[in-house]
Amino acid sequence: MDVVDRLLGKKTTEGNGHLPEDAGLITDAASLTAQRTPWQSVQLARELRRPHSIEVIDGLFEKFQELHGDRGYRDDPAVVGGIAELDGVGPVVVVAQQRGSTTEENIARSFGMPYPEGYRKAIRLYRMAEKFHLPLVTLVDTPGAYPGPEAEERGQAEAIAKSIATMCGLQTPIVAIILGEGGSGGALALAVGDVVLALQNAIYSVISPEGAAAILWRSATEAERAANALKLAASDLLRLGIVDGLIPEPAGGAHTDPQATIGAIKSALIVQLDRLGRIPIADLLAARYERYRHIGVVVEPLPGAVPVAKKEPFWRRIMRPA
Amino acid sequence: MDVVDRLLGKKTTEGNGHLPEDAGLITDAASLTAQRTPWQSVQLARELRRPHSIEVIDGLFEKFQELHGDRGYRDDPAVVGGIAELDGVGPVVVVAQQRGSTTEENIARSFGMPYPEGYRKAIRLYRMAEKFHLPLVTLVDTPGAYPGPEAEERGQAEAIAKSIATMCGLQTPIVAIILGEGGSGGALALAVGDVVLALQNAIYSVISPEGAAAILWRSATEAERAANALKLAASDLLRLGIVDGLIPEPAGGAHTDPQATIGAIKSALIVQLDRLGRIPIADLLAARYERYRHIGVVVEPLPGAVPVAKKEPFWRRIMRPA
Amino acid sequence: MPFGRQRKEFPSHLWTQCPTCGEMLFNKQLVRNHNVCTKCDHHFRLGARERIELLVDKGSFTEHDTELTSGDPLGFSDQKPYPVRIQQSQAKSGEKDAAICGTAMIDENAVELAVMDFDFMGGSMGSVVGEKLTRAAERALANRTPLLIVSSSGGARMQEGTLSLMQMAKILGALHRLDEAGLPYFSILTDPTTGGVLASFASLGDIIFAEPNALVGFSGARVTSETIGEKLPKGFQRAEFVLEHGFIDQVVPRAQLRDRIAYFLNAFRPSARDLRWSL
Amino acid sequence: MPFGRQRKEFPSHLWTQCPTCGEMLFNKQLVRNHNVCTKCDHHFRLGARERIELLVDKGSFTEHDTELTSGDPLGFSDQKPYPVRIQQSQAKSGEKDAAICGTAMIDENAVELAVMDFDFMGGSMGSVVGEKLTRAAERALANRTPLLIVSSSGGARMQEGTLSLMQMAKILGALHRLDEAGLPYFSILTDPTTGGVLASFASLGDIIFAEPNALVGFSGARVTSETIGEKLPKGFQRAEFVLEHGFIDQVVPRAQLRDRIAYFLNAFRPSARDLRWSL
Ligand SMILES: [Zn+2]
Ligand SMILES: [Zn+2]
Repeated sequence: MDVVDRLLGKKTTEGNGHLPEDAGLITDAASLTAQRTPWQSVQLARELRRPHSIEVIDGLFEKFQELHGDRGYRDDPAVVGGIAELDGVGPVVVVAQQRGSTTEENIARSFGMPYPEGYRKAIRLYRMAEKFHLPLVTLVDTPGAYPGPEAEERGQAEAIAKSIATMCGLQTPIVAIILGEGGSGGALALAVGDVVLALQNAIYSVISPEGAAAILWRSATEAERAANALKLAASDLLRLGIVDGLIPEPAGGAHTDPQATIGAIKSALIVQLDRLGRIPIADLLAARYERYRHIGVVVEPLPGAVPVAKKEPFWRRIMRPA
Repeated sequence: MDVVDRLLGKKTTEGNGHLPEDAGLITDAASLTAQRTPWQSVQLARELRRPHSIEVIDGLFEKFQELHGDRGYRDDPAVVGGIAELDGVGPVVVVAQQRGSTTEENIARSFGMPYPEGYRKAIRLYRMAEKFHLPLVTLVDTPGAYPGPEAEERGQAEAIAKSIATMCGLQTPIVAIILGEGGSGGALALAVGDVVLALQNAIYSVISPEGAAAILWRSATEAERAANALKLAASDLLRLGIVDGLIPEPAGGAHTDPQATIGAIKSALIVQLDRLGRIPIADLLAARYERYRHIGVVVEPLPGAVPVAKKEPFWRRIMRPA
Repeated sequence: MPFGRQRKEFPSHLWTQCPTCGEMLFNKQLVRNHNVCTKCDHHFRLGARERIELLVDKGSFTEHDTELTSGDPLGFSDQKPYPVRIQQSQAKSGEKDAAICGTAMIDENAVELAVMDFDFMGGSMGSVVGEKLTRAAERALANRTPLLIVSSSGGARMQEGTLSLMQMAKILGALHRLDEAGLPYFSILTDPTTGGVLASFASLGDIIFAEPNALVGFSGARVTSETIGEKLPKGFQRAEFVLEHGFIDQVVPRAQLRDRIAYFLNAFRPSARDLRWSL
Repeated sequence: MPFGRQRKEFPSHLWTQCPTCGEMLFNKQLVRNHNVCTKCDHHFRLGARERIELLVDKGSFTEHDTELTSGDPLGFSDQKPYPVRIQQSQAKSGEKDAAICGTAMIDENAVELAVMDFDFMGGSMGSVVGEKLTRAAERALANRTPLLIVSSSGGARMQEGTLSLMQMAKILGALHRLDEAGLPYFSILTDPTTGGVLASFASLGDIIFAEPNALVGFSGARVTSETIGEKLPKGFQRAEFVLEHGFIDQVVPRAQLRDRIAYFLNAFRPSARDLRWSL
């Protein structure tokens, strides 16, 4: 089904009605079999050997050229971005969070937790994509924004907010992909898109399971219980309309066959960008607005008062309890 | 003469053809009598008792409300800005450099030398003026941008450049007033305007006389000589087309009668803003571009090749040696 | 009862001890002073309804979206099921959720006003808060009026998981449209404004005010402190500290807040010749 | 003679000693290697004409505004009158002033190219540099081509006083128009890029490259050092230091510079469907 149809809210019987068949994506949550538990997903998403952003970028693109700096304070190594060539699509801007595969790399990149200057670098590159009419691809993989005092002092909250707001209005197609761990606002700052995809074992949560356990059960050992309750696994996100499709991973997880995983990401990305590229920018921005506008569950006794379209496609529906 | 006429390049016999008579401005450099030496101007411009920005703001405007912060690193006390009401004009955005009148205040405000965050606060307030269609008034009074290593590390050059570029394209009228010392790029970052005025004893220079003396004569004691050579006095700036008019000071200098000085600034400002406010933004931006486009002196043997308008008003003329 | 929270902290129903100056304050007098200590100006928290009364022209507030309540999309249960938690909070606070929105006049300027309610599950933002704030922004856009949001929140509501997180993007999408339309948005930070609320709409006001000594921070001080394993700087994450670091325009005492907002509303109001707000 | 400056530092006409590794380098070989030490990759300064040859498609450079020279608007004289200084610099360098501008092809992309010449009065920017760079930006806008500026400058030219300062605004005004039109501007920082040049066009490239170890700073290190009265951090104001602080996209060795520019020129070139450059 064409994305243009999706913009018009048309439905088809194939798939869940908005993502093309040939992407190899999982778009119907009901079709997921042999699922892992959420806690197993948490562990797979954090697996040290899991392909991280730089490895994925190297596999997805030709000739990646990294660009540095926020033009204000520092170049943050936890955020990697630049220009890359994608087969059949052309040049794109890519912005990613990079966690390490070793302790040394993790220390150098603050465990993939960006500082404010990381988000400000991201914003600068978003604007570059807009100026030069290049599609934007983001790769999300972070435990969250860095929580240290310098990050607070330099405006972690402001940087995240501005990054989200910039993506909301950015006049170029955006595909965001949750690679591993999507930790809270620090992940969302890279994850506002026209299409949001997740690897099959990725997670995306408002708070880490450990954090939630400490607050809700007053015990960090209840993390598994929190992971279940938070519905942070990719399959849950698909059901909730937060992601539009899942990119299949090899049976043992992405790290057991990085090449196959990256291949699956690449084919999904090419199909999405090809289609998004044909949509006039004004329509794209309207659809992006509606995408987020309709996420959430509210109960309202006077449904006539709810200002939402009557006919919504599945993935844009306000979920309501029956 | 109306500014609209000035945009059209029309000339009149009154004044120098672009600033209204009733502003009390000095617009004809030849009419200046009993001038001080440049070195005396340097000393008057730096006079500790000279009315500084906050005092001027308090005298010029009703109900000034200061706004703080650059939204990135720090609130720089060397740059003061906010919203104020001007009689007969309405609300304006004002941005100023503030040096101290005492040693304590000077230390607190780094002697009126902004850090990068000071310029970034200025840029934020420029954008606010643009968003809410408020005219922008800037008051320039600084020895220069702060030259310390932290300022370098946080991008002093980038902040100044961005501030200048933002003013070049800002879609609202700008009046810049050199109050005291206009020190190099650190001053220019607040001084791009549709109309640039200077107090009669203000100075505006590419380098401080002391700095020039140290480099050119290898002796800081030659500062007076350098001040003469640099043509940094307000009367020179008027002759060179860098400022559009001089605001008269009391005979003994601005500090001998701050109230009269501020009164003169106020009447000049009201007249200019009233007229600028009637010009469509596109015309204003075109005129602002041309204003700077034609500053400078070049010699070109093939005048046909110079891409400048044939009929220029005095104040937009490329000065050429005879 | 405006003193739901303070009463818990201070046993007497008649008196409240000021945590800053130690003064024993007569509750009725404290309420009259909008919950500010009459001796030292310590700002106690203020309920959402009292906040609205403090800010708007008398009798001008018309509430919207009064019937919106939470679903339970995750089937969430910690110590108790989420729907029970909601019901208990509703019973205790008399509110349906953690934000109250409506149209009002401030110094004769029509505005959309949204006030978060810390008494309702710590002012946490789930789908209802997200929906109500988004609708408020959309109304402001439709009616060409300024928007004010008074924040008071611990952050996103965990019980709605990633759906809560998405509310940040939803509201910011609406605020982006307001910004593009040239309409002013005022963000007012009260104690506490933290987490996902600070990391979205609260940080992006055209003008950002904060109340004195309000806690304003992204990460919990506990988390931050553990990250560096040492003591935090003095005043860390307090309004005055955040002001110095460049993220707040003014720290405004509660008694002056209404007039200060009115000043900027008037300054930003388009002139007669300027049609931009009256689409 | 490409080695005007190095020859002064190193007595031999045949050999040059590398200040980094101490190697004695045969001058002809050094020129062939674009003034980069063949042993340790130390980057000597490169003349403006050699820089153009290094960057553009062979034979594609058409110079513009060749006859522009300085006036003496201030009647400036220090150790010698400004006009004499200009004449001597012209005689020594064979150039009219401190910037060379023209149209060229880079990897078959038409570009406007401006290269500053440090050998001409320290690459200082007066009215001529300002005028030539502004015209280059205006040509880029008129022809819908990218603009490249290679900086090498001690800053504004004191001998033209405040008129030199105004050139910053003049050029930035033109660059602003280029930016609004969606055309790319590349800023290439070479040793040294300081003062008013760094505080204007050099800092605002869509892409900013610097050569290894190039001095990149606003204030002279002497001034900065005196300001704090202590030693400056290691690598202060060197390209790699400035990169870490977020103001440079890439530090690119000279041998790769042409290909790197070509990569981004191609990436930013509008697709066939995209008419934005072909007004
Ligand atoms: Zn008290
Ligand atoms: Zn060497």
